[in-house]
Amino acid sequence: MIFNIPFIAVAALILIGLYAVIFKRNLIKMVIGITLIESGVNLFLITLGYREGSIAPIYTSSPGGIMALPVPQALTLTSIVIGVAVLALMLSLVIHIYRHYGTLDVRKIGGPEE
Amino acid sequence: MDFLQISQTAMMVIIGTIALALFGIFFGLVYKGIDRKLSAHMQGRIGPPIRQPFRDVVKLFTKENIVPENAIPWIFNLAPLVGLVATISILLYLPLGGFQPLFPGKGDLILILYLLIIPSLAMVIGGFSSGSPYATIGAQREMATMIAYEFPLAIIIITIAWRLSMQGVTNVFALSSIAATPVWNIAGPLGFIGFIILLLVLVIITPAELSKIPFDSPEAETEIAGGLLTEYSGRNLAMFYLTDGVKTVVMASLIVALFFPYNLSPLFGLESYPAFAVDIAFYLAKVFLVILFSVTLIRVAVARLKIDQIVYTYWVPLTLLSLVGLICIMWDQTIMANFGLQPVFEMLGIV
Amino acid sequence: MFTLESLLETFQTGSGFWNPIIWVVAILVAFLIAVILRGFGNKEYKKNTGQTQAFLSGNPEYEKEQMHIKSSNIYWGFTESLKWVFDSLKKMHTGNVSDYALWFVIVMAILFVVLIVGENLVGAI
Amino acid sequence: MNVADLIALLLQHSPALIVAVPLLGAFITPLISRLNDKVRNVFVILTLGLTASLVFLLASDVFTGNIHTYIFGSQDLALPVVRILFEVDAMSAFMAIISVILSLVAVIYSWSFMKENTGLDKYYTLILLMTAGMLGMELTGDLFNFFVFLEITSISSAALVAFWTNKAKSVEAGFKYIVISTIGALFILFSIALFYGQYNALNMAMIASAIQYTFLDKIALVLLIAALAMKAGVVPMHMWLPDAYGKAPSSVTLILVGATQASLYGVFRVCFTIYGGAINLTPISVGWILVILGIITMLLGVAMAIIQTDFKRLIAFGAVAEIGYILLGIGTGLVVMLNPEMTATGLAAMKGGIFHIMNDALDVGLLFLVAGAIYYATKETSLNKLGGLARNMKYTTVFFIIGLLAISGMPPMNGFASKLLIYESTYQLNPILSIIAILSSIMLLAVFVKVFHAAFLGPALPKFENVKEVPKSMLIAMGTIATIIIIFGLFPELIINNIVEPAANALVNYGDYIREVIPSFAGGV
Repeated sequence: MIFNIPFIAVAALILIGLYAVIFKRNLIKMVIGITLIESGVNLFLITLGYREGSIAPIYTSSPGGIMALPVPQALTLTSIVIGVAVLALMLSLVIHIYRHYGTLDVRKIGGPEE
Repeated sequence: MDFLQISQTAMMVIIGTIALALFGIFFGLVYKGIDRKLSAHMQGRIGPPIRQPFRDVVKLFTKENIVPENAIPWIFNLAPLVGLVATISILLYLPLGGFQPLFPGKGDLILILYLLIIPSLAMVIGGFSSGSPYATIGAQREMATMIAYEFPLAIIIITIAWRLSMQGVTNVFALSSIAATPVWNIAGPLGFIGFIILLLVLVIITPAELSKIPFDSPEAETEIAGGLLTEYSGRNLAMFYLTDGVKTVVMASLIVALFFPYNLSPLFGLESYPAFAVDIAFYLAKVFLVILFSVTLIRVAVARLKIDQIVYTYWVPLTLLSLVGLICIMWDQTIMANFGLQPVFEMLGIV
Repeated sequence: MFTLESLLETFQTGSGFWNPIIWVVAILVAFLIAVILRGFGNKEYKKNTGQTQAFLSGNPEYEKEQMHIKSSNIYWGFTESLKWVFDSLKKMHTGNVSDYALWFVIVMAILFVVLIVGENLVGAI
Repeated sequence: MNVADLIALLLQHSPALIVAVPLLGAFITPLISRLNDKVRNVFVILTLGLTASLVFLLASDVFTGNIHTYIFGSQDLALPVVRILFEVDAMSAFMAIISVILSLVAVIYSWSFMKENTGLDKYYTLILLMTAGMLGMELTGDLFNFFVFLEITSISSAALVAFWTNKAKSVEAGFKYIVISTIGALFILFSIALFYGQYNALNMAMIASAIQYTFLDKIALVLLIAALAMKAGVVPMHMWLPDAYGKAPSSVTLILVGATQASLYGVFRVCFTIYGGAINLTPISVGWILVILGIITMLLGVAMAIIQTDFKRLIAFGAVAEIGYILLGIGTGLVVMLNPEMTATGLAAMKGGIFHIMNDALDVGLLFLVAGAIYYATKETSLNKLGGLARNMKYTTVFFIIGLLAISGMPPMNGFASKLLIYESTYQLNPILSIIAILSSIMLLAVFVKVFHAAFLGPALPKFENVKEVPKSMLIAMGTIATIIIIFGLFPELIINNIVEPAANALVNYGDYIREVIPSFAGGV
């Protein structure tokens, strides 16, 4: 059971993130929601590569014992880097939106076309 | 395929197109005259002589050809030509006079469906390009009518093709294979009802395709002064007049080809020239009957509909009706094959 | 690859066919006929007179801006008879990014139901 | 070294070069920008021209039936995941051709169109990055790599959508686009993780060869289809698309069309290749889901287009409808894939769908370029304020007429050929499908005739008296696409036989794709 906790955390993070994106009105909170989803997915990736009692896969000559899978960690790193880029872009766009509209309320900046 | 064959085909296309163009224009005007005469009689008038449409064309040719200042001249002048040309090109793919189409393997029903759009489209664009409010209103009505009737028309065409494909016919969209396998021969009792419904719907679609009463709100002379033709005069108007005539022949021939592809000559056991003569006469009679029912009778009997009523008529009652036809035909295929009248006939020893 | 024959081939769909080249040739011929026919007509008219004014049942012409029917008025009959469809469609497009995400979740849920629950149902039957 | 050897060498390394050239070019562009604007423009066009010729070189070989693989990392295939594999089959090559043509035309168009803007070094960098991302998505054989390229494409295209930061609506559209893309991409990553957890593989072919269609696979399928379909603008997840297409500069919109289709390619790759081995395990066919999504997309897209009054937004809804045709055609192919009686129908539908990907890109692209030209000449996109421009802009009018006829599938344009294939194959699955397809096509015609009236016809408006024809580079860009449209329309059989049919076969014969990596794979014949 204890090993399922990370997966429960993954589900919780993703759901909270989706909740924030869908129901929060503030753009910053929506961005936070997206980063929460991202953390959930990253956590999921990392958890997949974890083995109980393993060591970090950074040794050429291992001190003994099993190693955690290196691939998910590489994937997670890539994903984090991409996430940072996306986050920066989103926040810069939020700044622009605030300059134009003077508000961050998603219902006030949207609105149907014409 | 060598050079000789290519040049032969090319000659065939050129001569065929010229012949068909003359055929279409001549009979289009003749049928127009007959239609006018008949509808006049139905309304208790004497009506113009049958050769009146020819005189009309000649008259239009002598009139001035005005290009209004709000129009865009090259589009305004090109539109009538494009309409006539596209309509003539449909004749290439239709079985006329009991013969195979000129190019049986080069174009199919969907192509005809699309080519039938072009004359209306040319009128729409011509109307829009004349820069007059009346013409614009007429043109947008024509386009709305076109969307409206295209729905049931698509149902009819696809249903026929589907039914033929269930029969194991190849190239079901080819008019030659439809002519070879008349729908009535393959339909069971339920399918018969279905095809009757589809024929009825197609007969009601025809006046809209030809902008005749009750679906002539794009041209409505009494309210928008001729609609999309308001600004047209002289030879440009004559082109539209000819297009209308040819299109009448095309639509009637299409109905004949889809639903009545029978010939008289096998019945009498005729061959060669007598057979051709009988078939052509019979074909012209069939076309006349179709025009009588779908154009003359309807336009004399009913009044003009408003544009939103036209859209409603086609999208709700007629579409539902043709869907009923489609369902009948589908059932005919699945249910009747197993439990239908065929086993009963077999038991009775009829078949 | 590019032989003359392959250029003239008829396009086959399995249920129908269409040969663009023959059509284009026929169109050109028909166009020639139509142009010749049109050439018999009178091609003159009096430029820059009352003749070329737009016909408004004898009324004077409006300003050019008003003579051009606005695009939102086009297809009135069509939108009018299917008004409820277009109104509900307009209501659906809120322009709010949260709603976009919500639609994504809804579609995911529907697909989930169809592919997983529905599949088990079909399996059970 | 003679020329033949050089070409062989180029061919061997072309999968890597196709992505590397625009990627490197992207980072050199800001440096060259320091020299001179003209030099930079020429450099970007040359870079994309080089990429295009590499794509054509690769495609000409792939279309003869060879699948190319290119291994980055360990060459020892026995080791499970320590490599990234590019795998190019005919479908990938077909998509790459589309993307590269669109990008090339877009940069030619940008020469005049974006001339008055500042920050063009960033603009061109982002365009090259986006092209590299799209091409990477289409050529890669590795799912995680697919995700990375997807994100590269999303980030650069979101930045490009919001390129006119002085316009509130553009920034807003860019924000919506990045939010939607990121959510979609994260769910794709999640499903990749699901695959990795089960099969210890990231390579598409490896996953496909091992797939069991377990419960987790079903979840992954749902997530992948939903996320990629959202990125492709499938109704009801299409709403970001009109915003983004409508507010981006026209040249960017043209490439966005390519990016959308790269996501669509992802849907097909997932359904046909990755789940190809599991296709006989599903009682409810995934194909039907695609078909139904396609029908809804078609109808709703066209219905929304009819009531739009903004030029680019209207075309964007038209583009949504066109995506419906693609889904309908290819979905039909997927539905009947296992039915031996309907193989011909399925293949015809697939050919129609795949040909329509190309036609959609060209037709919609041409219309967007025309919209851009009108914006360039009049600074106006609202259809209610335009009018009478056919007098001032003759060439643009002709290009618009070509686009109008092509998108509504009138003969003899390219749209007619692909739609004919779709109508004349889907009716065998269910007649209603073809009926709706024909109807939507007529409505598309009506939509664009309305645009034609609103923008080009009507009396000469005094405010547009001084409007002139757009500069040459824009005309060249539009003319290129218009020429391709007409050529495709006049010789459809030639195009279908040489380009489209190999691509359709590549999707259907997924076993070949897998066997290229795992020779022992037995399924998929």
